[in-house]
Amino acid sequence: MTLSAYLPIALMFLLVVGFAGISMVLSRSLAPHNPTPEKLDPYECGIVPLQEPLQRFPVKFYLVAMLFVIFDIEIVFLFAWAARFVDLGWYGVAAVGIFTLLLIETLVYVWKRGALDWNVQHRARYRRVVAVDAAKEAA
Amino acid sequence: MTRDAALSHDALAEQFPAAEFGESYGQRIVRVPRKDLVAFVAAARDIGFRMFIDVCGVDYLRRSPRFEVVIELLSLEPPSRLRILVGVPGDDPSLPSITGVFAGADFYERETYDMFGIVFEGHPDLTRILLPDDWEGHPLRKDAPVGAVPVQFKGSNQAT
Amino acid sequence: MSRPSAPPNILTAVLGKAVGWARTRSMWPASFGLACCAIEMMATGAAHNDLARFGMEVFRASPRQADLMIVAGRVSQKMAPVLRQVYDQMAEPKWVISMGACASTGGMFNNYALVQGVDQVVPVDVYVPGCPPGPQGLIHGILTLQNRISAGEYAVR
Amino acid sequence: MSNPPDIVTGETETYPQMGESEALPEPPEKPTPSRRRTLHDMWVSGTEAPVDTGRFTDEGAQEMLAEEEPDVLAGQRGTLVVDDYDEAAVSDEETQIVNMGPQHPATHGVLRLQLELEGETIRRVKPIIGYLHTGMERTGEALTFMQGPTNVTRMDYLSPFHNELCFSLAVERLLDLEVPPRARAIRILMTELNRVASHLLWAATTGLDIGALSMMIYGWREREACLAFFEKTTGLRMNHNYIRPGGVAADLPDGWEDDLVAIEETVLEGLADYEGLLMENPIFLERTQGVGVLTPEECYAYGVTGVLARASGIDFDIRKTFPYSGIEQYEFDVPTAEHGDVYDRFVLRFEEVRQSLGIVRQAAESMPLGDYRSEDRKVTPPPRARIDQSMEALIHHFKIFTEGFKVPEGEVYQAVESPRGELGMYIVSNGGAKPWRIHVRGPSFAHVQALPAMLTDSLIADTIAALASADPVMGDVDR
Repeated sequence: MTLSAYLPIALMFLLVVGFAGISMVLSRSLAPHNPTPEKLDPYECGIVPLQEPLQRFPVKFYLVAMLFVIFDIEIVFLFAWAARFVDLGWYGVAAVGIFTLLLIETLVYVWKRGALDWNVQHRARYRRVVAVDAAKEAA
Repeated sequence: MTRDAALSHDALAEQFPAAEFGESYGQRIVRVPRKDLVAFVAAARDIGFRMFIDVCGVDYLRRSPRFEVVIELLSLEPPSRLRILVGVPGDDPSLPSITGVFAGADFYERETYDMFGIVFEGHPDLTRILLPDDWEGHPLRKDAPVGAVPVQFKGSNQAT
Repeated sequence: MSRPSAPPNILTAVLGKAVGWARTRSMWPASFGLACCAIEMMATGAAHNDLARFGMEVFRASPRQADLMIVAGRVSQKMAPVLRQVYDQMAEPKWVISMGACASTGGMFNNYALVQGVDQVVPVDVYVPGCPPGPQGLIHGILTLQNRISAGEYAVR
Repeated sequence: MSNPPDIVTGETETYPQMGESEALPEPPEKPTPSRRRTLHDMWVSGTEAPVDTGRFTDEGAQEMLAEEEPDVLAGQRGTLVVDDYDEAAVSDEETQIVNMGPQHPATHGVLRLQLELEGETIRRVKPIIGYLHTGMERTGEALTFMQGPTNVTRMDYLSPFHNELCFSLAVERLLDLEVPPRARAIRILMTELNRVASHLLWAATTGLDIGALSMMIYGWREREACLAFFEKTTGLRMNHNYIRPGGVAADLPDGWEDDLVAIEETVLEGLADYEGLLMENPIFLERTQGVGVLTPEECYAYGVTGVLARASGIDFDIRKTFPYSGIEQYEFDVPTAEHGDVYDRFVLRFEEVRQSLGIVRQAAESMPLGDYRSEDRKVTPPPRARIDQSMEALIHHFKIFTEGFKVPEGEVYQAVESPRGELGMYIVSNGGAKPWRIHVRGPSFAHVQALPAMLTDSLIADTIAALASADPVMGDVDR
C-alpha cells in the first residue's frame, strides 16, 4: 500500500482537526466571556437552588448507563464487519451472528431480572385501571 | 337555577336552628354562625351537597361583621347549589377551617387568608399562596392601598 | 460588563459587522411565556406565521442555550426575582424583547401585583406594543432587533 | 392611596384609611404555625458563608420541608381522600427535592411544582402558585360594570368568551335584564367555537409534551382558522371584550355562515388526522393509559369539574344541569368515561370538539333575526346615529360611558361550562356603578390542587403527561 493510499485519510484528519480548532479559537476570541456567580449556579427553573445537588444518585441511573455502554459498543464492533461484509460472505455472517446472539442473551437476562422497568406502581388506583380493562376484555 | 329541586331543606333547618335560610337570585343561601360552621358543612355534605366548589372572602367595610366567608357547595342528583355565608368580625378575623370535611378547601382557605387576613383555625398549612412570603398587608381588604402607580399624564388630577 | 472594544479600524469594523450579522441569523429565544402573550408567541412559532424563517423556531428551555429572552406576558411581583435569575443565567450576547403592554408598562393592571414595566427588572432592547400583539407584531419586533444588531448598535451586551 | 380619581368629577372615592377612620382596632396577629421556616437560609454552591437572601425569591414558608406533619404529608402525597398509598413498598433510598419551577417548558405557564424524587419515582408533590397573580379581582373593583369584561376576559386567556359570558350573565341576573334571542344564540355560537379552539391548543401542547411533535404544528393550523373568524367578528384574535352585559358588541359579519362551514370542515378533517396519529400509536398508549388517575371521590372532594370529572365517571356538565343563555334548545350529548386517566381525557376532549362543532352548526342554522343588544337603553349604549337625532339617546350615551349603569344591590353566583370545567363568578354589588367584589372561581385552581393526588408514585415523564392532561391555565389559577 503506497503512501498515497493514506492521503485521503490524512486530508480528512486535517480537515476535522482544522475545523474544530478554528471554530474553538474564533468563538473563544470573538464571543464575550463573562462568568458571573449566577451563571455558575445550577439552573433550577429560575429558583435559586436551595441546597447542593444530590451527590449520590440512586443506583438505577448507573445501571441504565452501563447497559447503554454494553449495547453501544456492540454496534461499534459491527462497523468493522459492515465495512467488508460482502467479501466475508457467510463465514462473516455466522461470526457476527454468534456475537449478536450472545448479546441478545444478556438482553433477555437483564429484561427478566427487571433492571429495565422503572415503573414502580404502589398505588391501587393504577392497578384498578388495568383491572377494569382486563375485566372488560374478559366480559 | 329554576330547576332547583328542594333538597331536604327542612332536614338541615331543624338540625341547625341558628341558620337562617334564604334565596338570592334563584340560588339557596344560608347564613350560619361561625361556631357550628363545620358541623353544618358536614351535615350538608351528608344530605347530598357532595361537590365542593368554592370558598372566598368579602370585605363589607362598614357592616358590623366586617368580613364574610362564602362557601359554595353543589349536589348532583337533584342538581342544586347551596351558598353558605359566615359573618366574621373585623377585630377577630378567624373561623374554623373546613379542610376536615372537604380536602379541597385547603388552597381556597389559604387564598382567603392571603387576600383578607382571615385566619382559618385547624388548617394544616396556613401560609400565603398568591403573594410572595415577605408581603405586608392583605391587598383585597377595602382599606388596603390599591398600589397603583400614579399616572404621569399631566392633565389628569393627581391621584393621591 | 464586557471586554473593552478596540478602536474601530477597517479590519475590526468589517469583523464587527460580520459578527453582528452572524449573531442575528439564528437567535434562539428562551421560552419565557407567562400569560396571553405566550399564546401569541406560540402562534408565531407555529406553522401559520412561521418563526423558523428566521431560524428561531426552537424555543430553548434552559437559559444556557438561549440568546434572546422574549418576556411574553404580565410579570408579577413574585415572578420578578425569577425573571432576573433566568436573565442572569443566560450566556452573554443576550437581548430582551418585552412583548405586550403588560410586560412593557404594566398594561391595564395598574395595581399592587404587577411590576409596572419589565425594564425595572431587566434591560429591555425592543418593546412590542399590543395586548396581545399579533404574530405579525412580534415578528416586526424581532426584525427590528435583528436590524439593530447587524447594524452594530447592540454589538456586545 | 385609593383608586384612580373619577374621570368626570375628579374627586377620588376615598375609603377611610387606617389613620383617619374611627381607628379600626388592629386585629391581633395570630401566629401562623411557626415550624415553617420564615426565610430559609441558603448556601449558594461554591461559597462557604450563607448568603444574604434579600434578593432571592423567598417563598420560604410556602416551600416543601424535608420532614412534614402527618396531615401536611398526606396532602402532599395526595392520600387525603383515597388512601391507596402502599407504605411498605417505599424503599429507604435517599430522596431529593427538585424544582419543576416557574420557568419550565412543560408546566403550561408559570406553575411551580416541588417534587420529592426517589430516583425517577415521585414521592411527594407540592404545587406553588402565584407567579402570575395580577390582582384582577382588585382591578375589577375599580372598573365599572361595562368595563368589567375587558378585565375578566384576560383571566383564562384560552377561553376569553367563557369569562365574558359568565360575567355578563351574572350582571344580567342582577339587573334582571332579558337579552334578545339573537344575542343569546351568538353567545352560544362564540363560546362553543372558543371551546373548539381551546381544545385544539390543548391537544397541540399536550401532544408536544408527550413527544408527538407534529401535533403542535397541526393543532395550531386548525386553531388559526378559528382565530381568523374571531378576529373577523370581534376585531381581536384574543381578549375580545365581545360579550358584554346586555348582549354582544357587534353583529355577525356578512358571509359568516360559509366561514363557519369552512371551519367545521377543516377542524373535523384535522381531528381525523390527530386520531389517526395518536389513538393507535403504541408509544402514545403506553404514555397515557393508567397515568394521572383521579378517582370520583377525589373529584368531589377537590371540586374537580369538567373533562377531568367526566373522565372519572361523574356525569356533570353545566350546559346540561344548569343550562344558560338558551343552550338547552340545541341537541348535543356529554361523553363520559370511567378510568379517569390521561387517555380517557384525550378521547373525551376530541369528542367534545365534535359535539361543540355540532352545536355551532345548529346555532348557525337556527340563528334568529333581530337586534343583537337588549332594548333597555339604560344598559346598552344607543346606536351611534341615534345620538345626533334624539337628546335622550345622547343623555343615555353620556351616562353609560362616564359613570356606568347602576346595578341594584345584591350578590349572585353564576357558573358556565368552560373548556376546563366549572367557571363561576360571585359578584356582590352595593347598588353603585362598580362591583363591590368579584370573585372568580377558576376550574384550573381546583385541578392544580388535585395534582398531588394525580402525580404521586408515578415517573417524572408521567408528571408531564398528567399535568398537561389537567390543562391548567395559570391566568385562571392566579387571577
